Amino acid sequence: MLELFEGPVPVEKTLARWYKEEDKSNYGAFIPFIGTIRDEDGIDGLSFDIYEPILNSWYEAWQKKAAEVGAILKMAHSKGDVPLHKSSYIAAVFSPKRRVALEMIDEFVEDFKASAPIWKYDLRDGKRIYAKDRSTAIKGSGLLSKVKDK
Amino acid sequence: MLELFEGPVPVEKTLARWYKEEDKSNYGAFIPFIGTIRDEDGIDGLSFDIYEPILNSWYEAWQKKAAEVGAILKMAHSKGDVPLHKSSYIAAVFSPKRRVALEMIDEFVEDFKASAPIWKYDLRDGKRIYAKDRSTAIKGSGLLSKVKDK
Amino acid sequence: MVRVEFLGPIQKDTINLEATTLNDVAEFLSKDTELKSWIENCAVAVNDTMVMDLNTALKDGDKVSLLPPVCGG
Amino acid sequence: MVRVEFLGPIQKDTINLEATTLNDVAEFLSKDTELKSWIENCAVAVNDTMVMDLNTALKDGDKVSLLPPVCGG
Repeated sequence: MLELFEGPVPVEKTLARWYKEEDKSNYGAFIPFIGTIRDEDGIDGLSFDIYEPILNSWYEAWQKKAAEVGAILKMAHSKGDVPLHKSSYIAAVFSPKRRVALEMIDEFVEDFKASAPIWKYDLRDGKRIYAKDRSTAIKGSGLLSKVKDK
Repeated sequence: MLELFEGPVPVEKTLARWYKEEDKSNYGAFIPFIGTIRDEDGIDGLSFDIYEPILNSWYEAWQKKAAEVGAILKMAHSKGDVPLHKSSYIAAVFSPKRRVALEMIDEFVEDFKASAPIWKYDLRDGKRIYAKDRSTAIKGSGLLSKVKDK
Repeated sequence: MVRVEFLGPIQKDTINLEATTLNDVAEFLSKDTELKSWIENCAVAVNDTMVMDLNTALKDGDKVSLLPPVCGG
Repeated sequence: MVRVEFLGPIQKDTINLEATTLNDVAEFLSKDTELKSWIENCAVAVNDTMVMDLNTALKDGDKVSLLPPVCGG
């Protein structure tokens, strides 16, 4: 189940809860990736917009992919503002064996960065500034610019 | 600091403590790998012997390697018996950026499996049976069998 | 009528228009100079499913969403 | 005297012997048929540093450790 939080993700509680949820599931490997807001470039924090319908279908497609190799995924993400040194993101893999988990956490996090419909804003002087330079166009972008005149 | 526990590693507490220890260190990525004892092949649990002096030097060499890319490592491991569904191992990377963390957790865990002086035993019917078939000869093994007669 | 929604940082209200294919939507939006820089970098979803083809048919009540470059995490 | 320790699953007590190189230790241990299967798979440390050379010099009080195949985690 994909979990969204207004503001920071409560990391300790979420990790403890996920670990407990699967503590009889016979997974040998659990790898969470925790993303935390860095103090850099003079920002006061970050802020996020999420488009939930497409995020959910992206996530469900990944769960199916994980199930094919006997693994499961968990994910938590922030909506709205997250101050410096707080966390906005946890993605996790549980799998019977370590190789599957090590490879999947990498692919899952990278595809998340490239495909999940989440938009990031720098917080500066009370303003919310789209982090355009650090954003990635989703695969297939530019479709509407290929318009055919009739 | 490498942490050794008699019996299972307390996962929730250890993750929470590590997260808190680094919550002002400005690392953007934190990836722990948690290893849990699977119920398989009819075992009652696993047991571990550790040779601490060489484990410590192996770990210090890895900390240096991590420091070269601005990262740090944390590790916890069990000594003695660990029952089914309890955890025996956490290895973690903290780094400013995600790529370093994703690549290092994989290398660190794999080198740990191949090189760390830890011996695993199956627990069966109260007996401790060396897991020879799942063990890996450390690089350079067999040196003493190359004896030169004088 | 088809509804066109602009997601994330695109500060633009929803548009309603008549369209039978995605190409009709593209043609309509190409006249909006303010949108030009976005359109080149936007992915497109119809009823929350990503699409890759301008010939995608649209029917009354369909929702077209424009997704600008993303950066989660 | 040099001390030879057998780590992990090798059920064998520490041995003390006279040796000036690691090759001397290897020669001594090669006479122990019980150790044969271990020796082929063991890595070696001198004073807790891994070594790769049978010519490694040994001095009085040195510790030689035999490390059988490992499996942490």
